[in-house]
Amino acid sequence: MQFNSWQTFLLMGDHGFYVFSSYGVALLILSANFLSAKIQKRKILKSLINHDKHNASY
Amino acid sequence: MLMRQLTRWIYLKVNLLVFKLTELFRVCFHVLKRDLILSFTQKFDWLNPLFFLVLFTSLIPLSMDPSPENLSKVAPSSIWTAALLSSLLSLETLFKRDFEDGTLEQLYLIPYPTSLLIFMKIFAHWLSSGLPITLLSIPLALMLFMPADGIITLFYTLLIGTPILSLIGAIGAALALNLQRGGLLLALLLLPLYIPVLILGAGSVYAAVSGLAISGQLALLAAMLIGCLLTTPLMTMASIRISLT
Amino acid sequence: MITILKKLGSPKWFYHFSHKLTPWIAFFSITVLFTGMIWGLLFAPEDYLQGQSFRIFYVHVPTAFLAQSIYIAMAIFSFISLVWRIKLTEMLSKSCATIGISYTFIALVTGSLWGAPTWGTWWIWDARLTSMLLLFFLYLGVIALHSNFENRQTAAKAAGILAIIGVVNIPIIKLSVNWWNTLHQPATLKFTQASSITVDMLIPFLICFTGFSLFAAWMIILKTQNEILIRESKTKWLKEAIKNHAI
Amino acid sequence: MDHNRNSLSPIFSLTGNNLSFFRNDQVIFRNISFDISQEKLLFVTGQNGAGKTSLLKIITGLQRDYTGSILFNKQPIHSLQEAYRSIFLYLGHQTAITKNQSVLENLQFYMNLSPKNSINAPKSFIKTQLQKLKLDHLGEILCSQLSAGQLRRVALTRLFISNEINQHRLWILDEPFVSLDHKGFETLQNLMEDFIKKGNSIILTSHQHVNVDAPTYTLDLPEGEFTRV
Repeated sequence: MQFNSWQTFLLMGDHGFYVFSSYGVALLILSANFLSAKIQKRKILKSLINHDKHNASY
Repeated sequence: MLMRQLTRWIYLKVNLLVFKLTELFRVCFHVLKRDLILSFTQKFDWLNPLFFLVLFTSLIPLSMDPSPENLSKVAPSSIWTAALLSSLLSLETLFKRDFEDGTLEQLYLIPYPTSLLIFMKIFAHWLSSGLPITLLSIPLALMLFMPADGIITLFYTLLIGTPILSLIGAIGAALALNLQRGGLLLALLLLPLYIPVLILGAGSVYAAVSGLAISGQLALLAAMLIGCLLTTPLMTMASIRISLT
Repeated sequence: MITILKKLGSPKWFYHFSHKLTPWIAFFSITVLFTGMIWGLLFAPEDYLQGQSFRIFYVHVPTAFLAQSIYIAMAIFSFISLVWRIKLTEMLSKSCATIGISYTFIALVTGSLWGAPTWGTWWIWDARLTSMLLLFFLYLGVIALHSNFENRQTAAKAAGILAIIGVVNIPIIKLSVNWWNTLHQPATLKFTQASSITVDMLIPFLICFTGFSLFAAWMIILKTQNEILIRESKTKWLKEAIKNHAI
Repeated sequence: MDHNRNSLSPIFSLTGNNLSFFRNDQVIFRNISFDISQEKLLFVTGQNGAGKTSLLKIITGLQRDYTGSILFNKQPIHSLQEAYRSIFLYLGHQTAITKNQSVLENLQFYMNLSPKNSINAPKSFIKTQLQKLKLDHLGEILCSQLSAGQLRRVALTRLFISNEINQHRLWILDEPFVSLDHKGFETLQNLMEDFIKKGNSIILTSHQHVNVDAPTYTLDLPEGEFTRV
């Protein structure tokens, strides 16, 4: 472990803000990508199923 | 005996080639003539880019302290950016009118290589927009206190650069044909592709002004021009076919 | 050869194959990515020159590298779909765009965050960051084309042509940006290669790199599946799959 | 009545075998086949959106995104390139007339673009062709001032020119009779008869009924039965 205590880890040689925000931004965008793919899939499936139901009822 | 037959065969082949070439040349000439007449008769087709060029370059001194040493520092970049944007502006008229009334489709169906005809249209477009921009940029450079050898390099780089802009722009114009607000999208598509030309063009003028050698950059620009001359008509043909169907 | 390519490239085969594959890719990409990041954050040594801010290296460089290779992959997919008219590669090239632009954005943000402590400003016109910015614009152009056409087929073709032109332009942009950088030499510390990479820095970097690439592959598969659902909604195999919830 | 037979090789055959076409991932038509040779009229019928225009664009080679193959004299049309394009004339929905040029300039432009244009007095020749649809007084007028019907007739004059100097062997016409009065309808029908008698053929789509006494075939889209009338 490079840091002897939790405190120095958070401070990160007073570059903490930059390091943690860059990791945070990366994780944020990756999860945004994942979520948007999942939501889009649900939306498409719902419209497909309604579409089929709509057709089936004729 | 064999020699006579061989020479007659070669003579026939050359004759056919010459006939084909004159025919091709005639068709290209007619397409070029029509486009030039059309774009020069409609006043606003070829004047619009020039008005924009003058307007843009007169904005620069107004937006800063117009002392000669300041302006001459900024002159190459503002003139090159103005030339780039006005050639982007003039792309709208390249295929739009022919696309709407169906002549572009007919050009695809005549028995001659389509990429050559499209090259002729792009050449006509450059003559009616790129060349005037290059010529008009010299007095504008004087207006911005650019030193003499800078102006000569500016003329050379624009002379080689504006055809590249028209050629690459033709692909973008062809892709954006059946889009309503095509103009905005055109800028978004083409600016990243225009950046190497801008860097080399404006950079050479700065290099010339500070006395460095510019032959390397001009050679690079010329190489890009030749690359575009060979590939762009084919790409434009493919993209027009996409827009036509 | 083309017929095999066509059969192999059928959306139906791809959907079922990738449906089986996704749980594995998901698991591996998340675990590898997290081990890489934690290793980089906690266990990797600090850099003698830049101190702790060097840890951003483990995010910035993989994403910057992958952003460019995803663009190249997108161009290759579009080339295949334009020349042999294979529908699957059309959808693959479209789904590369979103993850590609996100990686470029991450690379830009982490680049400026990394530069801030060393230069004192948020953005510096240095060759690498500027060509990354131009790559971002290239991606914007492709995505704009994908979303501006009503007919998805023409949209994919038009964006494909732009991707191919873009990939030809990337080396030219790099060359001219480097030349532009040397001509107007802005006084900057060249921060990327300043410190040599020791072995115990290289391992977390490689792990992070594989983590990011697996994640990109996973996203591309998910996006392509969505695209298949949209574009193949009329086909029989898809209707049955929806009916017995095999989706 | 001796018709100067077309100088090109008299026999030609145009066959399409199991063409299918998708637009926006929807099937427009599937497994369409047809086979016409010289002196034939092919009538493509079907409601709007059944793919009539798409089929015509496929035959001209403009639309390449289809499965199946089209053979001209047993050769695929894409390998023939210019040779195939010199055979036919395509008139679509658009009139292909430039608004900022006069009628004569437009027609002169199209004549210059074709290999066969050895006409000594082009202006007077075009004027005589314009008379056939009663447009001869509009020769010098800018096309922007013409009405839609007149523009249509100027476009159709190209057919008269093509028939007169045997420019083409095949006409591909998309709704040629639209906005034509009864007299124009008659003249165009006679022109088609004359054109077919010269050993050429026509592919036509139209909502009006056309009776041209030549062997006619109908291709009904989207089912695609190819029947002899």
